[in-house]
Amino acid sequence: MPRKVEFTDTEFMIAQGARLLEDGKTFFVGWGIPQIVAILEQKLYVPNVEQLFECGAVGPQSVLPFVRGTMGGPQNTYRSLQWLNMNWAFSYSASGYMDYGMLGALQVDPYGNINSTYLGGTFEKPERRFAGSGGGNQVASHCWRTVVIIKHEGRRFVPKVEFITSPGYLTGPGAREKAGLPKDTGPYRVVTSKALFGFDERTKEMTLLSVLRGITPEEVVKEMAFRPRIAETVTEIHPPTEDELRLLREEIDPSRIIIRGEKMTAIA
Amino acid sequence: MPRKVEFTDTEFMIAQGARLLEDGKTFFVGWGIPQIVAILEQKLYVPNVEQLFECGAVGPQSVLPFVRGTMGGPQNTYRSLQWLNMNWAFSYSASGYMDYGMLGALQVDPYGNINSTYLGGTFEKPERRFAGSGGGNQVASHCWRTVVIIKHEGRRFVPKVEFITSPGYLTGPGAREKAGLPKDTGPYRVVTSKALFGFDERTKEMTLLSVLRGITPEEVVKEMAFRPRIAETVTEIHPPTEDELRLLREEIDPSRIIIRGEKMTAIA
Amino acid sequence: MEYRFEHPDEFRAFVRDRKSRKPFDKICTAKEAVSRFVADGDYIVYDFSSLTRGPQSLIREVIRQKKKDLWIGAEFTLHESALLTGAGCATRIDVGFLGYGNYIGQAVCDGRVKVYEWTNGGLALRILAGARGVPFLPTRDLLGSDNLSVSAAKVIPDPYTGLPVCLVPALNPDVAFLHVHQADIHGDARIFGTNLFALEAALASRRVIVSAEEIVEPDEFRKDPMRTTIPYFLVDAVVHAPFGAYPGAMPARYEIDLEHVDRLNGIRNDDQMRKYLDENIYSVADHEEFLDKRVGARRMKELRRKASITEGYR
Amino acid sequence: MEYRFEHPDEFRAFVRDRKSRKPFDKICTAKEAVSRFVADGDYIVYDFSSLTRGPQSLIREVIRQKKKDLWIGAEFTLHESALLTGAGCATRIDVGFLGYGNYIGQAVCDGRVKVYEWTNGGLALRILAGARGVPFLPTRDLLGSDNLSVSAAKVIPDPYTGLPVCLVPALNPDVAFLHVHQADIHGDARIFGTNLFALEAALASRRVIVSAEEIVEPDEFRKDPMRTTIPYFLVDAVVHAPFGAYPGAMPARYEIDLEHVDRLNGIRNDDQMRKYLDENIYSVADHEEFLDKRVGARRMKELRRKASITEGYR
Repeated sequence: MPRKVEFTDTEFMIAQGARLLEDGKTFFVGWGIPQIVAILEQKLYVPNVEQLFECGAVGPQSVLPFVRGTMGGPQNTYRSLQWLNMNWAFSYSASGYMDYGMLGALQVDPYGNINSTYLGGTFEKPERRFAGSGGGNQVASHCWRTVVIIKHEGRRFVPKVEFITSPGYLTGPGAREKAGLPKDTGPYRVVTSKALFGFDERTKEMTLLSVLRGITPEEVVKEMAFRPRIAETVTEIHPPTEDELRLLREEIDPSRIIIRGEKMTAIA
Repeated sequence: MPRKVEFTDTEFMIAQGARLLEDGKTFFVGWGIPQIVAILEQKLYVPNVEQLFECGAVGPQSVLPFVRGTMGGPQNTYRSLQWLNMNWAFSYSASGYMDYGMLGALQVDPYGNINSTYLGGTFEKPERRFAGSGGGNQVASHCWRTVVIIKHEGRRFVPKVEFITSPGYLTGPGAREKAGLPKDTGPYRVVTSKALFGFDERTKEMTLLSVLRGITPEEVVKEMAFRPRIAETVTEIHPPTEDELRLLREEIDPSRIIIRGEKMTAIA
Repeated sequence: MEYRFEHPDEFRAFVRDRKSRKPFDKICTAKEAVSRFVADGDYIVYDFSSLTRGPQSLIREVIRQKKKDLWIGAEFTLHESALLTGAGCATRIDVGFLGYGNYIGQAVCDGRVKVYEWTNGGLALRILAGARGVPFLPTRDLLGSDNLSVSAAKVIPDPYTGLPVCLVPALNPDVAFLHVHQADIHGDARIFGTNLFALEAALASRRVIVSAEEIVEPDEFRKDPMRTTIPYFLVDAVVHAPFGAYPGAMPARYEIDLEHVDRLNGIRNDDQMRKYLDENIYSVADHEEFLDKRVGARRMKELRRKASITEGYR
Repeated sequence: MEYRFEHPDEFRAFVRDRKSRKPFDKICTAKEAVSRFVADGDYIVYDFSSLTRGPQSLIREVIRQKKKDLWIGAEFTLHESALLTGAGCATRIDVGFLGYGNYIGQAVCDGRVKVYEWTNGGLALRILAGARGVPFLPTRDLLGSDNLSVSAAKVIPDPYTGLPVCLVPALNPDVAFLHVHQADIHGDARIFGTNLFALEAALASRRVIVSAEEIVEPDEFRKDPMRTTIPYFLVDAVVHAPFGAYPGAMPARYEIDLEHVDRLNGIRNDDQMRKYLDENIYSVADHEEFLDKRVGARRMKELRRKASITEGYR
């Protein structure tokens, strides 16, 4: 019998992210939501994943409940394999040891370029200013596969980002290599609160792969300011599972400071 | 009443070296004899000198008796302020923190260029091959004042070294800077088993400053394959003091493996 | 694009002439350290973030002394960029991560403070270059991004492969602030846990002010050289500053004061900023008075108790 | 001038495809490790010297297996360059410090082995470049010297100051040998005391063989992350090798066997070399048999006892 699940858009993005990674891989974890994704995936799906934080924590295994804000603190860098510093952390990624990277974004464009610096106006005189790269630029440059997590809002999917904070495929096929970025790297998936995108192997354009159960591809696409490519077969993403939600709500973020968000429902 | 002292040429070089340095300075110590110089000077003259070893020991205070051969071992890196690695050691010197450096040499020329790589033939096909730079090139490039310790033998003082392993003033005034080496660095003194040389401030040529008591400047110069400049007043160097010899023979190198050498005498 | 740069030979000459290699007693108050070693117009760099081992008591002292026209290099600047800007001290910021709160974002939009983008990796690499005495270091990031075009980073073809490689210029700050777990009176210092670029910043900066939770005997350092983060001869002043990272956390010593941090996050306009500065900085003479009158022993005890994870921090 | 170089993208592809990130049991014998991970023609790098924490048991195994045409990168190579050359294994050496004994000097003069000069600083920097994934790193030494003219280092004008700056190409060896104090079965490793470029070499090399005095529980590493020198996922094989640095010293564990070292120093011709190799390497099946038959428990006990300084080594 079909059962309706209730969850937040954030919970859905986290659950999707956690299902993406392979076991036995390394994961360069950005600040905030990617940290929660890493914890959930490791608890539930891929125990043998080593995380890396840009502050120099290699292989951290955060304590639960998750403590927000302080990526460099004892809770989040708990039981690391190694504590180093930032220049070493980026040596791990630059030399090819980081398989996946995960980043949030303000804006993303069809080539997976990320803006997290400003919106409106110019760089010198922006209308709204945000945190900027942090280590995002390095993560998106060095990791073999970068995953972007972004809320599914129209204004976030633009034909061209106002500022490339972290590089996607830039202007298309070959552009990363031409710019000097490491070969065969680039955006791998874009996880949104409604759908999952990949990138076309040939054209490097963002491609709709899957949508949340109960949503149509058209609904997903009409909210975007550019029209993505659409996979021949768009698959269905099941909503957060009971295990995912229980872990998130009971063990990882019981105060719901991070997993709160817009309410959504779907059929389990 | 004058008293005759007996000592070896090595003891004399070590004693001279130990009298050169100022208190409250840093000292990048090369392998072998410079280590003994550093120990003697610190015990006797300049307690507040911090040594640096290229293997990453910052501020080591060697145990006595001195243990030959293993600069990186627990005896020689004892009671360091900090244990790091080689790239960090050379960061200390490159950023300007090392006042003195001290190196041995096979050959030296009028501009204080050091050869410790080969003698005779060509680089590809040498007649005799030696250890080469080790970290000597970095020491001579980075330290503010480099001191060369070399036995006073004619074949060692040549008009032009066969191979510049560690840079002196190269071809003369301005040549170091033109090559890109840090400004205001270069050879400071050449300590030999008979004399002490400096470098002319204007021409950068090696200049005889002092000779061992009982030896004349002419005797010193006639053994060299080039004619050094001679200071207006050549001063006298007193032979090793009782304290110097006692420390060397009783505390630092009682088995006399390092301080052995050619016998010399002088009036104390 | 404007960037801070010093010829490596000038920096070296400063190190030769102005940095003492002698181990003498460098203990002083934050007031003395900041008035002696921080000048208007200086470039300041500091290790870690507002929430983790940041030199918050030194930052507050800079504000108290009303330093002007500062340029700060900050990897994770959450609150100090806002406070320093709101107090009229900082006019330029190299980032990093310009986190959060509306105040600093609005100040950038209003043109009250200029922000230069180097990214965390780029800034850490610039400081490493400064520490290694080279004018630049190469990297294979920044490339293709707009951070490159709004910075003074340059692209050259690598002479070995022909690949375009990005070069970032060395950064040699005027002053580095480092808040540490332990220091001795000479300046030897230990940090436990990760750091961003503590040794790099100490080597690269003209002046280094260490503030320490605890003062230990100099001999401790020579007994355990693998644990020394900074040797004394890089350091100019040592300030004994228990709770110096407050309201942030000092790993394994005390936790974040979330309530105080929320107050900081809530600052949205100049009125609120002025009120915060008055209450927490201008109206108290120093860090000790701040702790007594604005934090209190009960709160400190509670934050100490919360720091229950100590494994590995030694 | 001939030099070892690999395009950073090729090295990265190797790391992606051929280095496992999984923590599995990598314990094996030296014989297995060397036969599996060292091929004829390989470039080998190792940490520290013949007299201090050198991977001597692995070097002997390479000789025992008669590997050919090796190129070694060695900072302080005192004996292994002579042994590897004398045994016909090494044909090229990047130095470093080509110390001592007449044998290796004569072999260079005879053209039996080619030596390339990079200096200690240059070689360490090349390995750092390899570890950082950049094709080169800049330095302000080598300049003006003949080491520059006989190496593949290049001089470019620094784009920020116009200063001539020396660039050294990245070095990504085929294999790194690291002899450590403690390792676990996965490859996590700890070195106590200074090191030359242990983590750099582990990151920069395609294959990493760790030999360890002691095997400890994996959990030990996560309890004390500041002490980890190498994390497991850089490592391909772990060999348990007590007295692996013999006849050199293992800091705080055992001292140098000066008598054996003097025998090595005394090798002046091929007859003496052959005799040494036969007696100490070819005629024994492995490191354990070497220890039993050529060193002996009494000698080992004595060398252990001499290692009286342990302060700081933990």
